[in-house]
Amino acid sequence: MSNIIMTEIFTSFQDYLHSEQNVREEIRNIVKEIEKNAREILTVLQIIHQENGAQQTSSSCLKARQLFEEVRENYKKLSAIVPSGQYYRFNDHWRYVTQRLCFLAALTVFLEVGILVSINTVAEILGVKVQASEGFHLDLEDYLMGLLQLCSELARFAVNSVTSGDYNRPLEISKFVGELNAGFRLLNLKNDSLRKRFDALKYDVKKIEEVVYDLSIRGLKPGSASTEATTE
Amino acid sequence: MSNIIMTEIFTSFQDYLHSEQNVREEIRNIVKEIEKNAREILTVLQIIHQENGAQQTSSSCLKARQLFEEVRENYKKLSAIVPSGQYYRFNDHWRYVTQRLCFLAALTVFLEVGILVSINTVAEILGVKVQASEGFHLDLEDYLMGLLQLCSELARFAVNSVTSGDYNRPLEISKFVGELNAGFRLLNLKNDSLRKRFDALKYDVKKIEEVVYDLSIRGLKPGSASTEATTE
Amino acid sequence: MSNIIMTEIFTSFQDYLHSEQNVREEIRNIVKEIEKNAREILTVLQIIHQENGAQQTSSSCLKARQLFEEVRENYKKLSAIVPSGQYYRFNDHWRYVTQRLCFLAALTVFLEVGILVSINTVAEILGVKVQASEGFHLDLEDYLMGLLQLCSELARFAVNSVTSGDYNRPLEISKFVGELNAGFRLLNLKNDSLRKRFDALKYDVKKIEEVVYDLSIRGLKPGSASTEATTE
Amino acid sequence: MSNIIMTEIFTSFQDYLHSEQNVREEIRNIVKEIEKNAREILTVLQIIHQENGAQQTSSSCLKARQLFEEVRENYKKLSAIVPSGQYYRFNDHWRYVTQRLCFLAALTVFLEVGILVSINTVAEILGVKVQASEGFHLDLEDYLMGLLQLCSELARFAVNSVTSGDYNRPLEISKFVGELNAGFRLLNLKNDSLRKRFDALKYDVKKIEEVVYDLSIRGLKPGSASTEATTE
Amino acid sequence: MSNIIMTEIFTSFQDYLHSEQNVREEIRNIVKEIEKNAREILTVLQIIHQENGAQQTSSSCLKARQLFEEVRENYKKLSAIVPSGQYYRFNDHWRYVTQRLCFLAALTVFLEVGILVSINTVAEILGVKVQASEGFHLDLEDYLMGLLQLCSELARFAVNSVTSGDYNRPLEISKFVGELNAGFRLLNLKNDSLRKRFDALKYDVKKIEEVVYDLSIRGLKPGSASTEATTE
Amino acid sequence: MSNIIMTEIFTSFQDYLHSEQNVREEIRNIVKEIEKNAREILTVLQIIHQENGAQQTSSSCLKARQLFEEVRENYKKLSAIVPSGQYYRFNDHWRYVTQRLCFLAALTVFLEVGILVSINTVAEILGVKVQASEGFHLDLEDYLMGLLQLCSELARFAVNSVTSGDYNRPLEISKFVGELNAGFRLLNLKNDSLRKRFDALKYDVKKIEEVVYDLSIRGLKPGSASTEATTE
Amino acid sequence: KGREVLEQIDDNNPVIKMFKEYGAELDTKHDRHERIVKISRDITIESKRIIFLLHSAATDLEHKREQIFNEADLRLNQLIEKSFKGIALELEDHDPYLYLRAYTAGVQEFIEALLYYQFLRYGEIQPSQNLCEKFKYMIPILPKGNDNTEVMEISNREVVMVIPLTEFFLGMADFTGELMRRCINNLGSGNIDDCFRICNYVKDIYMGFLSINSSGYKEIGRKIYILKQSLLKMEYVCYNIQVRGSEIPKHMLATVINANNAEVNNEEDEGYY
Amino acid sequence: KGREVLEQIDDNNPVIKMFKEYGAELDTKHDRHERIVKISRDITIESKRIIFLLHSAATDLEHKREQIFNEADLRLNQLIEKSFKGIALELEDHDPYLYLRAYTAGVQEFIEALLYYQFLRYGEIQPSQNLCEKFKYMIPILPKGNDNTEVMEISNREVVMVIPLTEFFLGMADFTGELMRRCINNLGSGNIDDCFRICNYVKDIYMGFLSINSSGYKEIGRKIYILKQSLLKMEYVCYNIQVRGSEIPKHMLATVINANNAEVNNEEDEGYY
Ligand SMILES: [Mn+2]
Ligand SMILES: [Mn+2]
Repeated sequence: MSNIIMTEIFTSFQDYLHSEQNVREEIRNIVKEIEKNAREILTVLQIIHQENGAQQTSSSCLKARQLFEEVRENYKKLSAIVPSGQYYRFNDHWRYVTQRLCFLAALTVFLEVGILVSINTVAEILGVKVQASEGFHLDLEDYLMGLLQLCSELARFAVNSVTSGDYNRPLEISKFVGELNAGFRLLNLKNDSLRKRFDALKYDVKKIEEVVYDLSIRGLKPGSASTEATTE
Repeated sequence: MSNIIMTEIFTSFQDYLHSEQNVREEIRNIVKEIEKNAREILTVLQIIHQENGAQQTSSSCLKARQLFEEVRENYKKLSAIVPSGQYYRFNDHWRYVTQRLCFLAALTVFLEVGILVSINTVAEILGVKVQASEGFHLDLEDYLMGLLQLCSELARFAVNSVTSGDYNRPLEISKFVGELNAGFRLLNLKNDSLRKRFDALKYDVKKIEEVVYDLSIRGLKPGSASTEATTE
Repeated sequence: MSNIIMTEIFTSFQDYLHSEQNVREEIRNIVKEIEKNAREILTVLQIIHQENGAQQTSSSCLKARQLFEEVRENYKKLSAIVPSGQYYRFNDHWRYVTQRLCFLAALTVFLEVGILVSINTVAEILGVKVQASEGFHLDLEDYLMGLLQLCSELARFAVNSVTSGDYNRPLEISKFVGELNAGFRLLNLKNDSLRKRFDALKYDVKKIEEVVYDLSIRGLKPGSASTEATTE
Repeated sequence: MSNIIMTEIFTSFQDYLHSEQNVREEIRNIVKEIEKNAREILTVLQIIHQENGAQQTSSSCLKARQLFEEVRENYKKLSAIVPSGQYYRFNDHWRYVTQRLCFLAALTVFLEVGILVSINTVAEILGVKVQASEGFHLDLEDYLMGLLQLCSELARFAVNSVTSGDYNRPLEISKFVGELNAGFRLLNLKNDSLRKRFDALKYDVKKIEEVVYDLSIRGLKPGSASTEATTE
Repeated sequence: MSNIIMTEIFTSFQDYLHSEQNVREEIRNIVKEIEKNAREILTVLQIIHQENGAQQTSSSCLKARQLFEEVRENYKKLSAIVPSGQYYRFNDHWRYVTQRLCFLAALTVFLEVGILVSINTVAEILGVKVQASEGFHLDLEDYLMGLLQLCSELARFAVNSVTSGDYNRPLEISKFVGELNAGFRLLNLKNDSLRKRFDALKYDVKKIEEVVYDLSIRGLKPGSASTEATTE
Repeated sequence: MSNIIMTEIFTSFQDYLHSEQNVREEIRNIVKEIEKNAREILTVLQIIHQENGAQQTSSSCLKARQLFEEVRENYKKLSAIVPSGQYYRFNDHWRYVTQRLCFLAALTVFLEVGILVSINTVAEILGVKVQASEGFHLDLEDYLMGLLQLCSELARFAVNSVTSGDYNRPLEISKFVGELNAGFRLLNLKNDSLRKRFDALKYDVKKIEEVVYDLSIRGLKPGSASTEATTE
Repeated sequence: KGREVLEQIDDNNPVIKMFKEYGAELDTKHDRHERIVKISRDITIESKRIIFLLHSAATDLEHKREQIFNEADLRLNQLIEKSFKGIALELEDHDPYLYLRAYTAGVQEFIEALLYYQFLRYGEIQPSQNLCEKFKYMIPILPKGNDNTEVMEISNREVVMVIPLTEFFLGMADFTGELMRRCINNLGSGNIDDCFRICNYVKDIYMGFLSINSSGYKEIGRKIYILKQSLLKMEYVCYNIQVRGSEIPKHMLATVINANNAEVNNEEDEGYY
Repeated sequence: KGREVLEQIDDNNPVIKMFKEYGAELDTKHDRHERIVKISRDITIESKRIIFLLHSAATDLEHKREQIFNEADLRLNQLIEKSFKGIALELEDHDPYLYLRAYTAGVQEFIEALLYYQFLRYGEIQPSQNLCEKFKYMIPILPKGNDNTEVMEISNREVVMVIPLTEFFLGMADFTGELMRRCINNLGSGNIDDCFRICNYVKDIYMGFLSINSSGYKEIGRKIYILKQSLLKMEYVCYNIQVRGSEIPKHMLATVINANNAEVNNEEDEGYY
């Protein structure tokens, strides 16, 4: 290239592109670590579906909590790398795993205390902000996606709880998911992935309702009059 | 939903989602305006491909410059709406038309003074910043995409110049695009849309080289010795 | 474009296209409102699936009836915008929500009086005509689609009724859906979305039959001889 | 079905569906005929691409005109069957072939007199109305699609004209298509099939420009000074 | 087309396609009739799922037998049209309805005499051959598909029999479907639709077993020794 | 996971995947280096397309030769990482750049001595083996792909040589590519990427022939008898 | 409950007996399908190779060309005599349409090769009827039971390989792809007249396809689209010859082309010795 | 111009010589690929049949079951000794990954069959290492040149059939599909304990897959999805057993089930004679 001006222009472009590629590379590496954390937490919490999982629930939650510490550290690294104001530029790299971690955090809290975790608490668990203006934050849609994933897991949990002889859990789940469902129904979702995922929620709701039905028709629903009759 | 806490959570979500949808709606409307501007500028500049387009080039550029004023105003509106730090969240709405306008600005400058417009100048023409940190800015990749679109237009222009009897223009274009090509070759592009578009550049280069070839073998290349010989 | 005639031709085209796009925009806006109405009615009627929903059924129907008033007004606006004779040109915009509203109207009527609502009544509830020749009307296929959606909801309702201890409702539903099923079977449906949706009806029918089965085998079927025998 | 009211409801539905299916069947049969006509006209006009096609152009146009008579009769039958106000309900059946016939009518007129046929004239040739309000009409978008198909055919025709030694035709085509292109550029097309088809137009324009380029650089462009020089 | 041989080649091809299309048209018409027959037979036999269906079973079978006469006539027409040795060329048209009729024939025979109908008998009922070499025949795979459909219907029948207080029928069905299941396991099925359908058979078997199980634990299984034991 | 054997099985699988991912990562890094080398060599050799490129050809080749030394070192690193006998397991990573380097090596040799480089020589230039059994080798298909890329480059070179006034080069290229073309025709290619790429060779051959043809009819073909005849 | 059902069922259970027969029938069919697929794959590969061989017939050395044609002819006939006969025997007494999917790929590729051979050698393709003639095989019927080695009249039975006409035309559409390759190669080797001839030939085929009503035959529609793309490329080649040829007067073009082909012509002349 | 280039090129032209060698090499590779594909298809079909055979082992007649297991074992070994040996010989001295696509289908189906067999017979599957052992073949090296028929020591060379570990796990994922079929069939035949056992076994496999990082292996991701669907179905079966079984006290459930299986038990007892 004989033209000096042009050479300069393109050389500075190259620097720019190079530094961007470096940022992406670093992000990818940290996200890989976070994915590993998420995988481990998921594996730890899978215990609930096993035959005698109920006894080990609290110890599993404890292990999950420890793993979340690593998650926090990794998100801290991530937030240090992503240039301010460019969260959404690189968002795709961590979106999926963040949704997964929202699900896992929500599951942990549900197992621990049986309530719906707030977005603030999840952000705390992951070690990120809630408001986009404060820095590296937890996107609302990712949090909602995590909740929807939670519902699927709970539907499966309801089934396996019964298999393990725990007839109380399905009722708790039914109430919880029912309320979540009603909440989502209030949202005017546009036609995106969140909407699609929400449409799938009804199958989870139905599944759980059928589990509760099966328990009630057989008088296995705790606290129902017929239960006493049978269990006596 | 009996649960009051959950109701609150979801109500505030709804507000959030609602305001986001409003922002998107506003963006869409402004972008539609910008697209209209771009269409008009393109139509004005298409004159160059017509038989006697050469004479009208400078007046076309003038008209284009006037239309760019409207573009600037629209980008000003856009930058007012997009929340700070969320440029890349809504980026998809204006990315395509911005690339188009980079192409049109670059074409205008090429027609006016025959040189490669810098990203700074394009940003000025569009009325946006260059650095992401300064606010609503011109993304480097969009600028580069615009340049690649320019090359295609110039390839067509080289062909039509010959038809109009202007044997000088193709040489000018050949030099210009050749240098641009060399510049792009220096960039270590990752495998994205920019890379794909750059891969298509070689067809434009080849086309232009063939036009120059046609001129030289027929002795129509201005300033070549054989021209005189043949045309005599 | 030098050619004046052509310019004229295309200018008038532009006017045409422009006005069409405006109509679509207005339709979209009204349809969004109707969708909001439908969402609200659905939320109101979801009460039936809750544990003590039975008591609140009639007040829910009342609320739904009030919301249908808004629906009527919106359909009135819609019918004012759609040019006569072009119902099917823009049909896609409101088809889906209309089917949903047919379902909701049919559900309301079923809850109120336990019978199948006629297409005339639904049209009245929505504030539209029945005959295409009379103006903005309710398409027969949309009405049928609504009925099929109703059956799915009733299958779920049958399950949840049992959970709530209402052993009468499933029988009522079984009879109702059984008759609807027989009715649909008479129709010679071609291979379209209606047919597809109808094919899914059999799962609802089966589900409801199984609920009734569960009640009978446990002697919970009201009015059956074996009930007495077992419960004694 | 024991329930008499329901039986009645569904029986009347069956009548309705049955008559609709009959209408569709009749439409399909007529459309098949029209497709046959279109195929014959297309085959007749293909002569222009053959080596000595130029001489037979006018006789081909004549044959095409005769075949259009049959087309008109078939459209008359069609318009008799489609219920008033339901054009867009059954539109899909004849849309594609109508676009094709617009192309063929436009090609015929171009070959006969070298001008752009208006939508009115095409409607006349097909024997249908122009305004939707007047009855069975020619949809504007179908007419435009036909024009875009015409441009592709003309690009091919330009190439084959040169092969047959007719150097005049490409210039005529270039002017014609260039104007059409400029016309289309004015339209604010939404993102539908028309827009997609229009995006493909640029390849036709480029192709034709290159043909004209090839002629000019070799001094074969009729009326150019260099032509005389060479041909002498 | 200047080339005479080519014209001939394509003319004969057009003739071929045309005659094929005619044959298909005729086939389609007859198949529509057969589908109507099948729909009627199905409606007639649906009586078994009704509360007091048991009493009407034999009269339903009688009606079905009469309707099968029409079926036979229609298959006779079909076999007259399909050229010998080209059964599988047009097979797709009637495959689906034939499977359905196999199911209906098998259901009729089961209701009449409680045994599995052989392919020979079904072929007789439909008025077709068994061996492909003898002419228009009943494909083995279609027969098997029909049997699989039968199992689904019987699973539903088992459920509804209990609802109607008929505790004998489920046992009969259980034995019948068990044998069929054992039979199917002898087949080496490819990964085709038959295999897929067979995989679904498990769920029917499971359902039926559950019904039988429900009867036994409640001592409702006719003639079982344990009945007394449990109910005491 | 309660099952110990299963845990072991999956642990060893994870180890396997992990080590594979590590190998891939290392390969990717080296390949990136090689790609950089290839890009530099290409840039160096692009000089030939410039107006006065001919003079600088030999110095460009020299520079290319130096860059190939780095290439060799990088391939050495690569061959150290890829386990013996697993070349094709990781092949996809370097296939593309290897083809490119075959092209560049072949171009260099052509520019230096005007002959077709053998696969052995290319393997030497890249510092790899020829036989798969000897270790990290040069795949025959990659070598052939490189040759096909060479032909495209030479077609472009032929055009630009004429522009630079070098009328000899196109003839040399024509002979060279002609022989290559004849060579390729001896190969029984499957319907794979090589076949596809070979099909495109025709256009290069065609382009080159047209250049030679242009030279002959203008009497610019060096040393042809007809030159005199025509130019007179 | 179910368990005993399964156990009770012995091999004499009528249902089990029925299904054993059904199973045997399904296996027979599946096996035959698999055997035909294998033969079809062989045909595909060999046909592709024959096409490749034929492309090398783009030579002006007549004896070399003849040699190639003879070899292609031989190999095509071998396919007919061996592989297709194999399929025909498998299909004997069976509805060929039942197994069509097993051999359609091979048939189409074979037709592509055959038509390309016919076109190159004779400048024309033959209608499908001629092919049908070749696909009739006479199979000797061995007298059974009669073990004595007396001279007997051996009777034959005719076995026919059925190829649905649509397959023939699908193969024909592919064949135009080879014509395009040939046309563009011709330009490279200066065979200008052939370019026009081939281009016009494909135009005829294209018009043939345009004139038929192929609605409902997706595959044909797809191939017509590809065919049109090929045709456009060929037309552009012819256009290029014309537009370049027109830079100098026609009579000079001829000279130039002849001059360029001097050596070739010489070689051709040698053919007359 | 081009024409003469082509004609001038004789067989001694160095380019032509080079390409003749290249052509031979490509043909060899292609032919080998094709041969391997054919063997792979045979393996696929036979493996599917073995799986089908194994499904009929859901019987309580021990001798019948043993008989089936023995037959399956035999046929699996035949595949190893014949078909896979064939592939191994084809691959000898070649990079197996070059031909992996030619035999991946067969390998996966074989592993599916093998694991299903192992699970049914031994209640456990064996790690892939054990399989690798079986895939080593000793091939006698014939002494060459030495034509005298003296007694010689025949030396062997080892030929190995390489199966990438990912293939093993892809086959394992498919194997869970068969387990699901089996689990649901079990419910039908009253084999309640087996339902729980199989379900738990698949849970373990599922957790195994969850615990690995399979990013970049699309095929594995796809199979994990299917695996989860199967698992959900099985869990629902177990759920059903539990919820229905809990309608009466546990000890009574046992009685009921035994009562229902009376005949079966008798038959089983007979097995001890
Ligand atoms: Mn081909
Ligand atoms: Mn399987």
